[in-house]
Amino acid sequence: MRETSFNTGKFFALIIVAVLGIFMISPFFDTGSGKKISPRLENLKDRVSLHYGLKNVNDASKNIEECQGDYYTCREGVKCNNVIYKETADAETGPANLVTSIVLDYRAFDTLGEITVLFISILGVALLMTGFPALPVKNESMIQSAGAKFLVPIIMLVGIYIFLHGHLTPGGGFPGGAVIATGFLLMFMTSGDYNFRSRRFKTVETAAGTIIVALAIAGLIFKDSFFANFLPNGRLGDLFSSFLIVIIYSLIGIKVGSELSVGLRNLYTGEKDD
Amino acid sequence: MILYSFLFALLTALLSLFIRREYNYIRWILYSAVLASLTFLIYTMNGLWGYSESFKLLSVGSVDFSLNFKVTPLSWLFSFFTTGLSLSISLFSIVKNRHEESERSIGFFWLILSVCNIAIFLSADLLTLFIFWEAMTFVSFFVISPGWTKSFKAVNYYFILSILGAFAMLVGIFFLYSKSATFNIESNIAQLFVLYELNSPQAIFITLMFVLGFFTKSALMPFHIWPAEAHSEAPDDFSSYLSGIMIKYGLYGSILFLVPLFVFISKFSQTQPMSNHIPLFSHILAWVGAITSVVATFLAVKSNDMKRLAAWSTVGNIGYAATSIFILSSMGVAGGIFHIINHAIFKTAIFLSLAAVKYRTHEREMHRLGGLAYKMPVTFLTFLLGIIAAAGIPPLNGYASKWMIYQSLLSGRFPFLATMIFLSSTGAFMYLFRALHSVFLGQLPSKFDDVKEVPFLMQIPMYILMLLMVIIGIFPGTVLLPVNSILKSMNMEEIKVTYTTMYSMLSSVDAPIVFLVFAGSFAFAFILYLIGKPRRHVELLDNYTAGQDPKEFGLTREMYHFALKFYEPFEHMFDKYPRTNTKEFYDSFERKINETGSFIKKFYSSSPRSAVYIFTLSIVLIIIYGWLVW
Amino acid sequence: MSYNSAILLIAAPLLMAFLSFILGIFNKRIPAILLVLTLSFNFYFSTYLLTLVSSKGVLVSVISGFEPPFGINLVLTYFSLLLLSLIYLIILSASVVFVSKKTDENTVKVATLLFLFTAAASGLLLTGDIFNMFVFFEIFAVANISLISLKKNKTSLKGSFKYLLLSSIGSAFLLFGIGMIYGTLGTLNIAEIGLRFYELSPLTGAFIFIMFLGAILSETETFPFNFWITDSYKGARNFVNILLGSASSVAALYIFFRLFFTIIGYPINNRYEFLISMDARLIIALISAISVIVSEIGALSSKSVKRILAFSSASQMGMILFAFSISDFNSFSAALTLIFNLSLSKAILFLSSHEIMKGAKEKNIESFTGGLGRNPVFSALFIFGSLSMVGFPLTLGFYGKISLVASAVSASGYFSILVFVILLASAAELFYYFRLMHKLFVSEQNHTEKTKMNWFYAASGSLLLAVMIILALMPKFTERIVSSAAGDMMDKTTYIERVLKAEDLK
Amino acid sequence: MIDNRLIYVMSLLLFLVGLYGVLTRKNILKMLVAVSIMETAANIFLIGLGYISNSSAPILSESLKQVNLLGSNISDPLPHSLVLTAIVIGVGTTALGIAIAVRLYSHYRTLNINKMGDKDEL
Repeated sequence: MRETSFNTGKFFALIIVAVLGIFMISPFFDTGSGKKISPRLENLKDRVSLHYGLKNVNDASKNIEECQGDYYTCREGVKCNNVIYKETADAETGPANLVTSIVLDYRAFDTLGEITVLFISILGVALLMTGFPALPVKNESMIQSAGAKFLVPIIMLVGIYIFLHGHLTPGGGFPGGAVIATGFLLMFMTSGDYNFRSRRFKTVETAAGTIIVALAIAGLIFKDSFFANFLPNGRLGDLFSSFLIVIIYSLIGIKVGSELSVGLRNLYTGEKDD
Repeated sequence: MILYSFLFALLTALLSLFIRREYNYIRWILYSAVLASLTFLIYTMNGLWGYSESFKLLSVGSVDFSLNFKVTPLSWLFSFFTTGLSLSISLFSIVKNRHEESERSIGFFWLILSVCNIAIFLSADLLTLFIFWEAMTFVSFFVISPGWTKSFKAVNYYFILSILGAFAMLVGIFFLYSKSATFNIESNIAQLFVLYELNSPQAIFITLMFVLGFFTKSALMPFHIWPAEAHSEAPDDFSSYLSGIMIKYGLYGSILFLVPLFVFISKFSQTQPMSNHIPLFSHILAWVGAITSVVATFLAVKSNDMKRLAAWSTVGNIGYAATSIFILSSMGVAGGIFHIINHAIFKTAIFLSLAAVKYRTHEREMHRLGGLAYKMPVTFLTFLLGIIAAAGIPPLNGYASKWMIYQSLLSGRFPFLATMIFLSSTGAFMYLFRALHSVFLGQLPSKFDDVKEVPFLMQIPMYILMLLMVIIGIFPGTVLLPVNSILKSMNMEEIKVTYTTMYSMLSSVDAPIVFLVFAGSFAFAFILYLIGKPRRHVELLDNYTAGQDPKEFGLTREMYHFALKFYEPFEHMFDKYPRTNTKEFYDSFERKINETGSFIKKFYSSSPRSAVYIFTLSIVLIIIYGWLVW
Repeated sequence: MSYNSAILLIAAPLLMAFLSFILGIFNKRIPAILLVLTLSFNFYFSTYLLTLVSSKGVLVSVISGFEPPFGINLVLTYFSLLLLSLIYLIILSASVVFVSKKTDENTVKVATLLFLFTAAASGLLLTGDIFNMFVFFEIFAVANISLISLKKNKTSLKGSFKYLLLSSIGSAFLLFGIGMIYGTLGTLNIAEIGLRFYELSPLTGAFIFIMFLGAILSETETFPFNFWITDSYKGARNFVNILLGSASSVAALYIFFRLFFTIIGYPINNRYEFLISMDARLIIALISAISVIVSEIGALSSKSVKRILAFSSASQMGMILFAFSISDFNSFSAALTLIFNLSLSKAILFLSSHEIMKGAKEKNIESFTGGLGRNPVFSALFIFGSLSMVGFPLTLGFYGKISLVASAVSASGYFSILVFVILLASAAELFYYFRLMHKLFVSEQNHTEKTKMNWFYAASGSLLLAVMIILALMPKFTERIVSSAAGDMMDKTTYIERVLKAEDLK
Repeated sequence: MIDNRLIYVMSLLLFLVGLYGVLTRKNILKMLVAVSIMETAANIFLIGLGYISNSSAPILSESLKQVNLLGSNISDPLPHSLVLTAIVIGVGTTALGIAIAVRLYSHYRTLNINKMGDKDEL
């Protein structure tokens, strides 16, 4: 893989990738016996997510536990309670957005991990950028900076909207936080003298993280299960429904927003504690 | 009892580490005391055949690790003699190590080594044997090379070969274990015999693994290079332990495991190829022993360093013993065991006297020494008796065992083997007397004018060893009668022997008579020496250079020493024949490994992209492999 | 009674990570103290759970109140909790080493990283959900990358970049594998996947197998996939070496086991078999044997001590993978013993070699010269560690190696040949460890002024050594934990039954 | 009616493109881009697993009052949530990679990976 044998390297890379490709594509056109990936998905009957959609996971697991006989047939014969938009109140999980109900309720633990990944990688960036000399910031034109000042509040508002409505519409804490961070990035890139105190951001960020974990542990205390929803769920589809999810999504939004802002700033000017 | 005495010894060793360096001798006195008590303990076990002890260790998976000790005639004889010899060596070491700088750890390891030594001989199953075998190998590394750069290079050959051998043995043990589900030696021998009938190649493989393990340790043919390196670079007093005792483990293992197996085969097997009434395998091993002895003799003749010479001589003697053991006759096995013990005694004596010489002169090259006989008479006498025994000259113990070896070879109709053993035995005269002459006789260099005899405490072990050589020489039955009980316990025919007389198929020897004859002739020669013309002392340079100053020709005193290149003509005789240098083979192997290693290292520190490249390539290779075997 | 509070093993370090970041603003010592306290708590709690599990069998802890296979759950098995306690012990000793350093601007961040590392390790070992495992896998990888790059010199950056590339590709592979599983079986619960894996078509099974291989083999330091090791070990700080060499390796081995044995493997006739067409066990055995040989040769010709230790780590991992590939009760016992030996003694080796080489300009084997005179305590630690590493009789390494040989020889076919190769290679290991030890004894130079003792290092080293000696010298105790864990590893059915609350699987 | 396999194959091809990029690009940043492409491909694959033709997004609204009993009127929500997680993870790794790249650049003054495989003290 030296400079001279570069083309051979490319050629072999192509061959390697081709072989890997043939191997990886083959299961999709498998005609042999056994279960294989279906060319066309008709419904969610075989998947756990059916019960997420129907919001009857507790019933399903109760049914499996009580049912005698084959494990799979038990899972299929679960009774269905109809969950209807704007009618059902106090469903198993609050959000009308089924993805949100998975992200923050059924599989909330994944999301905690996700927050942690982001936190740890921004921490890693901060550690790497410690002592890195700040690049000189160019003064941008007046139009850009004025435009940015006009845009930033709107961007912030949009970000906040996104995470507050995460349980109803597409969106949530992560996109919302990212949008907020975009606002800060815009300020950075356009006005040369703009800076913020990263310590404050970090405090906000870690406080949000602490509260999220504390809320999760509260679930352990009140409902005997980590991340259990111990607040009431309102009517499905209302803005004031599924309170815990709104709180957590807001915290995530704040956390991700400040985190990404700090991370971007670090890459830009190097990390220093001020 | 056995185990607790071991623990006691280990504890002493551990505690002794805290003794300050200035009080070295206290530590060594402690070690001698421990060794003395161990010797006494083993002595009391004489006759307690079948006494066993077991101690359970961890059991992981299917293997129940436990330590099992058992006293048998074979193990008793070996452990008693080796412990007694190490006691005498440690007496020697008390004074010798008094002013050694890097001594602190040697004694500590040495005591552990002595424990391992006894445990190897007393172990009742293969796993215990292996455990102490490996411990002994590891520990001996530190004794041979106690932080000396030069001896580190020397110990490498020993260490690598021993470890490879030990691992081969391990594989053999566990192949057998997977068949027999026990580590017990007798049942494993029986199992291996059964396997010979059922699946002969596999059985041969297993036996070969054991042979590798034993032969690397005892430095037989392809592995014969390590003693010359390790024995010569080890601490001087330890060389005697190494050469006298440690090199015997392989032969002990052979007697313990291989000989009963081959005897079994030669008695009962219908399927195995036989040659000369013994299994072909065994015959080959006997040949290996004979070839080893011949090769070692030639190499000993060539060496100029007195410790190397003694080391090669050890290899030669191991060769005789191996040959004798593997011809499987009662006489042969008895002769082999007898020779092992005799060799332990006289080689300890030789190395101790060399250590004494080095203690006073700090010199190893023979051509820089000479004429020490008058300065160090006791050392001289020890060395003299040692080489007389080593060369197999009648009144001393070496004669008795060599006689038995010749007798067994001849009566078993192995003419070629016998010729080779004769040849190397003759070679032994060549190099041993050269050593005697160049170190102790001849001209004393002026720088050694104020050399004194070693302190009395160091002389004690020499007296003991001399006494042993003479006593066993006169009364071979002291050793041979226990050897007879070994043969009995191995279900072999006993040899005919009394305290003083040995009988074979062809002839018999009455040792006291032989001793008297030789003592008489010595006395006669001594009288001649006394009444003869008084000798005049001539300086070396006066003798050779006719009064001229050799420095004018760029020559030094050493170059005139007759010991320098003494056997050069003899070496020239073999110049025509192609020489295979085993050491070079091992060295080139090492170089190859290092080259590969550098290549691998280069890959590891190459760019991240090659890492990804190789990663993907390997995945693809696995895929292709999968397609191929599909 | 429910066992849902087991989540505290993950939640406590996570909470502390966030909390200590805030508290660290006021005083930089607080996070370090919290770190030691949290780890002690975790260690205590995990051993408590271990006793619970040993009496009650596999326990399931539910998260969010949704039972498996729908919600995410933690599965407390004897095997996972045992390894987890071991990992806590090692992180504890590493953090004691870390605490002994002077504080600087990075102290709080590094302490937070260590908290997150702990949380990730706990999550990896406890989770019963494959996607959750992926998430923790990533946290773990990112934590490792950040830790490796702490020194910010060329070597460490290169090492961490290699690690990043390989683990990113690996995680993409893992994601494809998980996707394939979800697409075919419609579930992410490890127990349910394990139950139904045999339904898959051979091609699909092979696809998942290869994806998993690509994902995990670079973490387990297996030869053609492990090109990050030398640079990473060499460039990283001392306590990171301990974490990488001991804790990360153990976690990686655990994931390996879960992916290949609980999910793909199937216990038949007292031995795990793989129900895919190519002989998966043989592939793993071959790779690990090659890995052992190559790493030993690499170590043999290395001069830098950390590089030697890195290669030796890779070879030991290869040996353990080989034991896994034999995959019966005996080999699992051997593997567990080897895991204990690897993690404890490698931590001791890294720790003590750092102290011995203190003050030397070049960190190569020459800097070991005369170590016994300069630094007797750490030299003794190093000697004990390496004796156990090479399998001196009656140490953990000895038991592990011997029982590995025993189980390989009793397994059929190629395994007995491969174990012979591995044994030959481990002779090389003996050689380079003894070379290092020999250097310690050298006393030809006269500079024997003693180096100052670092009591934190000594404490953490002797803690590990004490554990090692206890394990080696208390047969009953060690036997019980090893055989319980190995039995747990063999018993896939109970795992599935307990998780899915299905009683009639047998 | 789209065959789901189309999505799988396209995502695989994207994955291979990313892999090829990692194998052949010299620039560190380009390698990171390639890694990102691989991650994106995996995400697309995951999304593709949940695709049901003629179904709507898994969000209950005025137009989708209720999930039917077989769940055939919504696409699978689980892959969406998995992908959400995977994306964030990808972001984290990429950020870290870029930070390392910046540091490497400050050491070597180049982003060419081939010039970083130097033989520093073998």
